[in-house]
Amino acid sequence: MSDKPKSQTVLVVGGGIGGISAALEAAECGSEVVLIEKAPTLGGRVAALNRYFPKMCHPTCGLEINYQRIKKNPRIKVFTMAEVSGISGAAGDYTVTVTTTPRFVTPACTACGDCATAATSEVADPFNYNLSKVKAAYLPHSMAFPMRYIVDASVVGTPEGQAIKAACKVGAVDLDEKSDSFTLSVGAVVWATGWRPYDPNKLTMYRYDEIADVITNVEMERLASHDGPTHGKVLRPSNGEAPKKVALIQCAGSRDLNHLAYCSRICCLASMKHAAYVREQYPEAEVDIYYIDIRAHDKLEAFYRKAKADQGIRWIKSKPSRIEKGPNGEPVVCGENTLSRDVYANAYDLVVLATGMQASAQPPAGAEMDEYGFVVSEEGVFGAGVATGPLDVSMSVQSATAAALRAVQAVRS
Amino acid sequence: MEKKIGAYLCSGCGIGEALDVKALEGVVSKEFKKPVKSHECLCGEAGLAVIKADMEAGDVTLPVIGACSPRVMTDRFMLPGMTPIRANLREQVIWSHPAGDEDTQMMAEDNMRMMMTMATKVNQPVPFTEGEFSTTILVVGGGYAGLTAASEASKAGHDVLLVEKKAALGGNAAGYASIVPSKPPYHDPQPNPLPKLIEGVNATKSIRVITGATVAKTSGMPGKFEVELSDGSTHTVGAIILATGFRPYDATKLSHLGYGASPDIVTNVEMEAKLKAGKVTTKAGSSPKAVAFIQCAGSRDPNHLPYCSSVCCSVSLKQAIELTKADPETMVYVIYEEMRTPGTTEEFYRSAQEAGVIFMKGKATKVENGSGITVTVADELLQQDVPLGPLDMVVLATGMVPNSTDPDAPAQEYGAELLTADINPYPAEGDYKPEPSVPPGGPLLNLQYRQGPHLPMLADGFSDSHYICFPYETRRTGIYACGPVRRPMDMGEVHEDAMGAVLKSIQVIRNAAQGHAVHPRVGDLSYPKINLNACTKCRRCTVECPFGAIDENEKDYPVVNPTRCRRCGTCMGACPVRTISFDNYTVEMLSSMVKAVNIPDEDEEKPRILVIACENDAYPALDMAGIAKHQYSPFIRILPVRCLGSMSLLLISDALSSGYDGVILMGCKPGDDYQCHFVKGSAMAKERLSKISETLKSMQLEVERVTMVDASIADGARLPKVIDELVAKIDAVGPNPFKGF
Amino acid sequence: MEKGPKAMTRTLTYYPGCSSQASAVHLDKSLRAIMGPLGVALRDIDDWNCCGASVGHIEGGHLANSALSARNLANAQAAGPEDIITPCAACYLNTHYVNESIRGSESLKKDLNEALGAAGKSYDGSLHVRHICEMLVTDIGMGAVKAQVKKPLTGLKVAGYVGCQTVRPFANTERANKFDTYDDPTFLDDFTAACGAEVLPFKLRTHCCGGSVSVMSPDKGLHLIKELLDEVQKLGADVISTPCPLCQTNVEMYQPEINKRFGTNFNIPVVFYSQLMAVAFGLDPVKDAGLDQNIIKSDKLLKM
Amino acid sequence: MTISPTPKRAYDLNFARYVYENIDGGERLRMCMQCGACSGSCPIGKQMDHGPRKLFMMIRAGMKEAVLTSNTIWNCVSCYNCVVRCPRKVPITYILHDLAYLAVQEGYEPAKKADNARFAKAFWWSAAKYGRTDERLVTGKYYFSFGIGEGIKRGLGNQAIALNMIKTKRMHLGMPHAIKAKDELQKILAKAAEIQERHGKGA
Repeated sequence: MSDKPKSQTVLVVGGGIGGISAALEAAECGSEVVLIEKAPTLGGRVAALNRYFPKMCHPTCGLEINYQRIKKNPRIKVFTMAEVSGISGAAGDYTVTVTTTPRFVTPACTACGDCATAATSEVADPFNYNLSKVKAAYLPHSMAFPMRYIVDASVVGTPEGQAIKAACKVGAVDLDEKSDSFTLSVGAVVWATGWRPYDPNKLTMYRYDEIADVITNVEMERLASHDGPTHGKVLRPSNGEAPKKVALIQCAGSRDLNHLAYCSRICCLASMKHAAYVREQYPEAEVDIYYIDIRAHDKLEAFYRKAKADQGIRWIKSKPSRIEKGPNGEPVVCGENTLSRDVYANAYDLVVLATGMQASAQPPAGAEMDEYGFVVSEEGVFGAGVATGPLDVSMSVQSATAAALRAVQAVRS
Repeated sequence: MEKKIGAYLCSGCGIGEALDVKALEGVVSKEFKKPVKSHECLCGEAGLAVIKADMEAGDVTLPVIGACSPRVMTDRFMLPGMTPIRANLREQVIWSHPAGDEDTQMMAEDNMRMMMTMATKVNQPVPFTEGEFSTTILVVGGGYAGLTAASEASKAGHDVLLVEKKAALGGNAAGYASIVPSKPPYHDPQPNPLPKLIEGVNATKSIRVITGATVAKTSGMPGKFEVELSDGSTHTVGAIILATGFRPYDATKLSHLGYGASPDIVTNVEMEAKLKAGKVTTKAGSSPKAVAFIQCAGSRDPNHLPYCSSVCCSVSLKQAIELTKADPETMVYVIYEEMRTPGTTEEFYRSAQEAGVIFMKGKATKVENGSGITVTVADELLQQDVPLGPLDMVVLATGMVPNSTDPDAPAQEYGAELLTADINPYPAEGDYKPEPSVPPGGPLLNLQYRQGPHLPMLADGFSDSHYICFPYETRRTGIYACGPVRRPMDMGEVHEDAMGAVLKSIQVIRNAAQGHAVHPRVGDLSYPKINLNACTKCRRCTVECPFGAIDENEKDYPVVNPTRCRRCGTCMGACPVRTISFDNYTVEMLSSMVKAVNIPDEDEEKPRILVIACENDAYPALDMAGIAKHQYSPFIRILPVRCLGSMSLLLISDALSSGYDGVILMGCKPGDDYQCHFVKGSAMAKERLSKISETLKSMQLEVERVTMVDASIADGARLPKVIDELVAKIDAVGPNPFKGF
Repeated sequence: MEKGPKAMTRTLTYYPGCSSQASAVHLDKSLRAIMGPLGVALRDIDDWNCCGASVGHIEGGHLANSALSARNLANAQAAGPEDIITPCAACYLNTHYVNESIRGSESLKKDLNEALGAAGKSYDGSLHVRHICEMLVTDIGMGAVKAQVKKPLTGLKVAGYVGCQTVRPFANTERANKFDTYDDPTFLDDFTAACGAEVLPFKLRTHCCGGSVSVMSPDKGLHLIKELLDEVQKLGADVISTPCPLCQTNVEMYQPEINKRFGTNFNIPVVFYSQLMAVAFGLDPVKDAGLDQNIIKSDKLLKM
Repeated sequence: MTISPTPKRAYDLNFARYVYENIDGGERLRMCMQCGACSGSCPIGKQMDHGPRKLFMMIRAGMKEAVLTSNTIWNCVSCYNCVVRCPRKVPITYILHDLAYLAVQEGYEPAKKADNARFAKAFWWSAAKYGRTDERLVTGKYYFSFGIGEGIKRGLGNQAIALNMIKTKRMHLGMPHAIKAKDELQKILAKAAEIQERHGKGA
């Protein structure tokens, strides 16, 4: 960029681990940063994970540090429930329109919880991938940032809504809040909109919608989380019992020209982690991992070795061709074991589909994209984290740190 | 400016209902003789106005706020002047204990006492900003990673000193005919970006390139590194990027795969050279009609390299594609165990299949060289041994060995704690018991640090971070590794990684010059100050610092390098004579906070247990216990610390001698896969604690009174149970005889 | 309905297939009966020939086997540009595949036209070959079907058996208007529901009956049919409904043999969806629906 | 159709390449990544000696005879489950059919004996001769391909079924169904065969 950028502000779109990291790294180099997130809280996908591979540590630990960094850094402005609705201009001088959806709770909220006490109806809990319900006035989760409640739109205009409003001693409930929009002038945009799990209903041969005990890997994370729908116990959705036989199916959508043509990179290791959850909770339980190739790079190979050393885990090189419903409604995984030529039909208490990653949001017009929807642009709008391709957490942060530098370079005056 | 303390109590969020706020006010006004005000919503506009008014009037310079956890409303209570001190009355008192209960009230009052005491002890920190700070970035290694770092750093406005050992720039990448695609189109090999990059670097004035030189010596600290090169020249730089790349695994160790048996059995590096030369021919001079690639040649093999070198699969795909391009009739085989083409590289895999490359899953069990080469493959998909041959060439896909040492430099003593088990990502598993491996060679930077000349590395020899959320975490502040010396990675990732390292360098330069700490205590202005008059030269601080921030001078006295320091306080906790302190964090301060608590008499049957909690994980976990309304014993008193590493044993004896019945230490998991944010703070605390029994014996106290528990941030539900159990256990031992002394 | 669909009748080219003259006459009969009310006039392909089914290829080879379909396509095109619809899974599979191959491969188009040339014929690949069920779903719609129902088949328990080739490998492709999925197609149940009958949750709906393998080597295929019948019996179905001629024949005609081999007692009527529609439309159960041509009669259906 | 080359050694690609270039859908075979989704999808996969997945690996391994004498190519029920599930879009069913044709052309024993081969012969005879397949004639011819005795035996074995079909007017007696322009069709088929011969291609 020859001429000076008109604005020195960096806009980071997406408040997951990628966006948070990009925002902090840039701000700690002195840049003014605006961070917007469409959900009611920062944290994105990682906030909903129980543990990280290979350390089996908790994502909230790193988030806590990053939130502290944000809280103490006046250069970062955070907007939640906000999305980019338009970008015009060019590198160095963008005008961005941001649209917010109503939270019905103002910043005056002290997170005391009186509104939740007043709420009577329940809504599906998005944080738990709708595996459980929450009160219609709720804190997104105990590590939410900002630590602020949200009132579900369903109670607006109802007597319950009024009761909720009345319950708030600081008058932070505003049921008249409307969707709003404002514009920002920024010099560079970091696009860190992350990923969404591939829709398991598209894998019709696996009967996700039909068989209760067929779940996805992201749902498994919630089941294993202390603040999840089962308080950390891995249980069969069908009957709430402990599973004795569990199947983990790799490449559920990934590496498949009918679905996702690319490899999602993380699923193999995530499944080893899931095997560990099960084996930790139920030492007697058997876990079968169905795979095409096990992809455990660099030192992650050590994590694979650990899993292989566990006699309770069986490795079956096979892409299961279908899941049938057994006589008692249990999932029966069918396919061919390619190393033994056996054609199998194995019944399980629980089947976890390792669904892959899909880019979750279209980048703004003009930002270069690859055929899979990942951002590859290197001018003005910079991709960060999984918006640039399937990455694990440390690679996302690596990518976000690089994006932060691109932004810092772009807004240099 | 004179420090004026004023307390503000919030009665909102149920505090007013659960506690006797008037009584709390009494604690401040009567016991501390300080002004105190309460409000029904301190964090609201009106509430904040009350505090601001007093501060603007000059009546108060340091507010003590008794309200919610310091983890929330941080921005709103960020007032001009000294950072307010927060007493956690909500999450850790009324949300986790019964309302209107005598013990709950006592807990709240003690919280106020502790925080009021803290207020009297803290001072506004004076940052370290002495002397000149350099903004130049030293890049060590002139390969693709180093060149990228240099060029990106200059684009960000920094002067760069690029040092390359060889006579010419380029490193390994100079030998690449083409590269694996990391940007679309993902289908075909892409041109090597190196030549253009070198051109650019040479043409950039702000980049000074010195080839044929290595780093002889490095001393100093971020913003003030003093670097001496092998050519005798000396330079002052602000930050250092280590981009020394990798060396291919020594193929002579792969005789079992036929290396050396025939000139037509080559490594992927040798094959790349042939491709670059433009024509691949066998020793006999003919172009090969049948070529086999053997994957994992050395990698993923406990006898050679325990890790996966990540790039070998896609490199073989690339070379296979190039071979079929040169001659579509050539039969190319790839013998693999796991085909590892993550992300969009999967498309590159399909591309090689389209080119007709044959993939055989199995192990190459024998490589024989007779009339043509024959590789015996234990083909797992056909479940039979396949004699693959005659082949004209065999390519061994050898892996990466990090240049975390200089193979040509004489080996040097490591520094005792460098490769301790707590950074071993390869804990023994079943038959697999790896030794930490240091690539042969000497130090690259030859750090003149008390803790040794090397940049610390993980047990597999890579100079990588152990943190998932913080890949650029370094145990030598201001020195950042990038590229294959950090982790096996392909060119595309190297580019990203180099940029990341540049960002971190710019960041440390900027923060060092302002006297700010870098991650995780970003912006902390305090740093350890040592009163040498009291120092016993015991060297604990210089050995225990997780970041090697403290050296020793010729008289063996400790010398702090403030910009290396990360403010965890491990040195403070290590010092047996309380002679290390921060402006706003001292053993004396913590000790008086402990003593500020009222210890009821034995007959009141109200034990007091001190909980020393790491403020990064244990403290938030206790907050979350409160948010979830989990209840636990009101007999504990929580003392937050920067890191358990900053806990001095003296704190424990102080607590016990002043009548506490027990002490619980809550810190992050040490050892393998440690979770301490300061690498080994909690490990140090654990080690110190192993010596507590003597102290207790000398005081004739039971060992049960002191326990350390690993606490993670996700333990909100678990900690209340742990606390209640330990309280019961300590209670069972009986009251502390020192009560009332 | 005053201005019934007849008002907007449209013509489509019809390829009945060999089974329409033999094992699946009742499919052909009932289809011709219901198309009128649904506003479709059928114009048969002139002098249509066999499609080669799933075995022609093996003896004739890819090109000769494709030539069979090519001739039908040529004759159809000579008569007009209308879409070709066919009720037979195999006819659909082959004709659609050859047609799409011609559209996708210039060399195949050239070869086949050279072959057609031997009889002075040609085909340019411009037609669209569709399965009648897809046409019913896409063009007609269940609303229009319901509108024709005069005698709802209330209380009739129907297990919808889709089989293979009606949906695989094309149902979920653009050229098949993505009319249904491969693993749990719903169109057949929609037909049943439209007729006012009770839809049973038959989870083996896309399992294979063995196709021609069951015909030529019962030992290999009969167990597949038995599994189907077991499930149907569990569900307590009055009839099995299917769109596929071979499925209908296999599942129906082998029941005595299966009973003999496996000691079962199956006697479950297997009808075509079109027979159900004919009855529901109030047409003659015999003359129009051809219910008398089912080996196992459904009295319940006959009495409706 | 030209005879496909017989490799001299393991993993000699000339047979594989022949299949890639000459078998209907064969070019996609290169994309197979041996996941097993096809063999797992097959309703009678257990009755196959190798199953499609392994058969494809054998093609690459140059095991021509083993491939063309495998029962896998004769057991395909044409359910197309494998085709719609293959993550690499390999048209498996089509390939198996064309491999069967290749086996017939090259006169391998199973290609003479297999039920499917005999049935195909009878079927094609009817389709080519009359332009239509008359189920009665086809089954009849198929049964007698096992010899008179066996033919009668099989015929009688299915008497009950035949009677049922006749009763319900689904099997007619008398002249076989035929198209009008038989000669025309035969010209077309002859030309097609000639072209096949010309470029030695099944496809």
